[in-house]
Amino acid sequence: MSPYAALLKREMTLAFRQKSELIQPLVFFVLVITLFPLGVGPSPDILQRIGPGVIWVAAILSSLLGMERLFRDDFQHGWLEQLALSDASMTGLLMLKVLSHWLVSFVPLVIISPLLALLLNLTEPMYWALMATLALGTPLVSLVGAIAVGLTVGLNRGGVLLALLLIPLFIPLLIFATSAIESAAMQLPYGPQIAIIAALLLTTLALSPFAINYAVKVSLH
Amino acid sequence: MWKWLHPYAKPERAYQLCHTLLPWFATVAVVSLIIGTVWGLVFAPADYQQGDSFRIIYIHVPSAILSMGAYVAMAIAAAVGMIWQWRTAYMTMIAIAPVGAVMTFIALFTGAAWGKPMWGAWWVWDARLTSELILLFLYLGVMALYAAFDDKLQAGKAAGVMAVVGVVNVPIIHYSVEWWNTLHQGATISKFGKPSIAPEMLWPLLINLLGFAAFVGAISLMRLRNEIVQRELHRPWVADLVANSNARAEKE
Amino acid sequence: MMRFDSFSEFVAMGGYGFFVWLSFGVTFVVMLLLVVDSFYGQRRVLQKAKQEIERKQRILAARRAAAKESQA
Amino acid sequence: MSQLQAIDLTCIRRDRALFSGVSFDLEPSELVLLSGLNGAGKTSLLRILTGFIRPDEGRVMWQGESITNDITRRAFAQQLVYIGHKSAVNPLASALENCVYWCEQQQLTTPPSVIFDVLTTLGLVGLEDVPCGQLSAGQNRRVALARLWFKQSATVWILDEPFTALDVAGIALIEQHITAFCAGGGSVIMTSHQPLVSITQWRDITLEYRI
Repeated sequence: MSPYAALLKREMTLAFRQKSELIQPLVFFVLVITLFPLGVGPSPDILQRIGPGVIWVAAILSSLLGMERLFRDDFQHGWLEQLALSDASMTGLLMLKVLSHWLVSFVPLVIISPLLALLLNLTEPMYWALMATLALGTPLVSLVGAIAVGLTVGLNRGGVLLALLLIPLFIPLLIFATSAIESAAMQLPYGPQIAIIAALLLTTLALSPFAINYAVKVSLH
Repeated sequence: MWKWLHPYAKPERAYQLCHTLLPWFATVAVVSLIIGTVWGLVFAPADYQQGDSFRIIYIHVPSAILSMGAYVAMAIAAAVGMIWQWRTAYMTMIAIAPVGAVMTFIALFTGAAWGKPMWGAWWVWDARLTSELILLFLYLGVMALYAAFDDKLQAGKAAGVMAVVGVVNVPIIHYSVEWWNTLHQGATISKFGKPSIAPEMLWPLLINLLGFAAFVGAISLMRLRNEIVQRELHRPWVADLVANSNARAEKE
Repeated sequence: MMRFDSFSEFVAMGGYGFFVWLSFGVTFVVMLLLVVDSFYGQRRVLQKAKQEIERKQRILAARRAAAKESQA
Repeated sequence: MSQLQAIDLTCIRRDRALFSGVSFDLEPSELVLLSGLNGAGKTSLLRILTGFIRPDEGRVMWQGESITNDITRRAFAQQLVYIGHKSAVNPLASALENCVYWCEQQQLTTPPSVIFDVLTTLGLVGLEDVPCGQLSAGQNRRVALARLWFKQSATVWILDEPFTALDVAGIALIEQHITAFCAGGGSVIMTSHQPLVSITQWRDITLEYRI
């Protein structure tokens, strides 16, 4: 078995063994969203108006909750050291870890988003736009998040620091994603916004592997 | 081509360089800030639209320009540190960061104080204000990350990554915010357009810009000097330095 | 040439005095704080360097004492 | 020619030079015992040898090539077993699974029967499929040390405090295994805060605590 396949298998097995850690960010996501109708009033118009932003903000916040898990356990137990000593590209292995993190923490989020679209009274075109932005945007969140997690994994007090480092970087994504969904609400084409998010994703995909590898190396120091 | 720069990577040489440059920067800063501010406050004519409130420009614009300039300088220092593995480059980065953060804060605060009489609100989610606010968060992120590590070399490397990632993101953030703002608010804000500014208004602005730049330079040099000593505590040359400063203090 | 006829006019800044002086005042205070902090930083750092030298001397003295004892 | 060479290594941690100018060759069939006070930099030296830390000066050479070169690093990884302070044993997985994960990561085709045998040797019989989080510290350490049995191609072992948390029988077992490995031509560099019991031949490298 190649070391890459072995890592992916291990990651998936271990992820599904910590079911509560998997489900908690998801529950948090739903809870944050249910707070908004209670906070701003249940008027369907208002909910539809703020819905895209609420869903994306909740997605980013809940992602921060589970982000640390990306490297934390393997760093603390010493598995990252053993990975660095296998006959494989460290960059490739780390990217696989990011991929498996995305699979277990964001794919469920994309899957339950129809339910949230119902709660916030989103129309069908808005729903499709939401799916498209989540599908393209969440890998971006994982990749950028992995850089910051790689840097902070050796620190005992990572929590708020991670939010301070990451939230400013997610602002462009938030802006383009919500703008796409709002365009969809007005029956306007939202291709440009999607294209920009895709461009951001591709750029990040090209550059982040080096940054993630460097960040983990700094932490393994 | 960059060979001449390499000797300054040695902390001791860098310390001496700071020592030599600091008085020049400090003098230029004090002189230009006094001339520029007095000229701007007392002698420059009032704006025909905004009256005397426009005089805030003499600190707002220089600090805004320097807030971005300092960020770029900080990111360049971080990149130099990564490429050439210079410890002094990371020290420079973390010496600049608080100065840049202060510049960003001044730009934000004076922007708010100017916005209140002009736009009727202390804060509007104008594209420039918003990206300036995010810039402040980026500065705070770099500083907080640096502070979180015990081993300061490791801290410099980690904070350097964030500084470089941030500089890649600053243009993206700027344009996205601008686009977001135009989509949402359209022309509700009558932006202070760039009029062909009269020379008697422009001169104090340029002088103050020079003053702010020299101020940023001087404080960064001072902080870099402190950082170098802090990081080289175990080296003999710092011991000599302390002995010298003690001797001088006793003479006085 | 001065733009203000009297000092009170200068302070009033054409009705914008509060905002102009608030901006300039806060800027001055913040910059001053930065300067003061940097100056104190230098003092702190020299203090630390002094402590470091003393610490090393203590270790050396302890080692010398230990060496003497082992000789005796 | 020795396979692993340390040339003029300097390590600076927290702005303090832990050691400088450390050079040695690790010869086949040799056991090197790193000694020094706490904080002298033993762990840092081992981590420099594995390539986790870049030395602030000097180089680590594997078969004449610097291990900062990725091809050399991977060639070195094929012949190295490293067991650090952190055991790299996941508490959610069982002893068996932890061994399987490691073997797969190292591209070893170790049949389960071999893993069972090794775990039996290490006194973990009956505990093979209990999650490691439920095992004691010493038992976890044994799971980590099982790696010394799996990788037949290894020629170098780097062990950081391998005896931590082990009982007397465990220590004897590992010492015996180290002796056998060295007799077969392998080289070991290790730290230990307790004296070796059955091993009589080793080379000492002492790191001085510097002020």
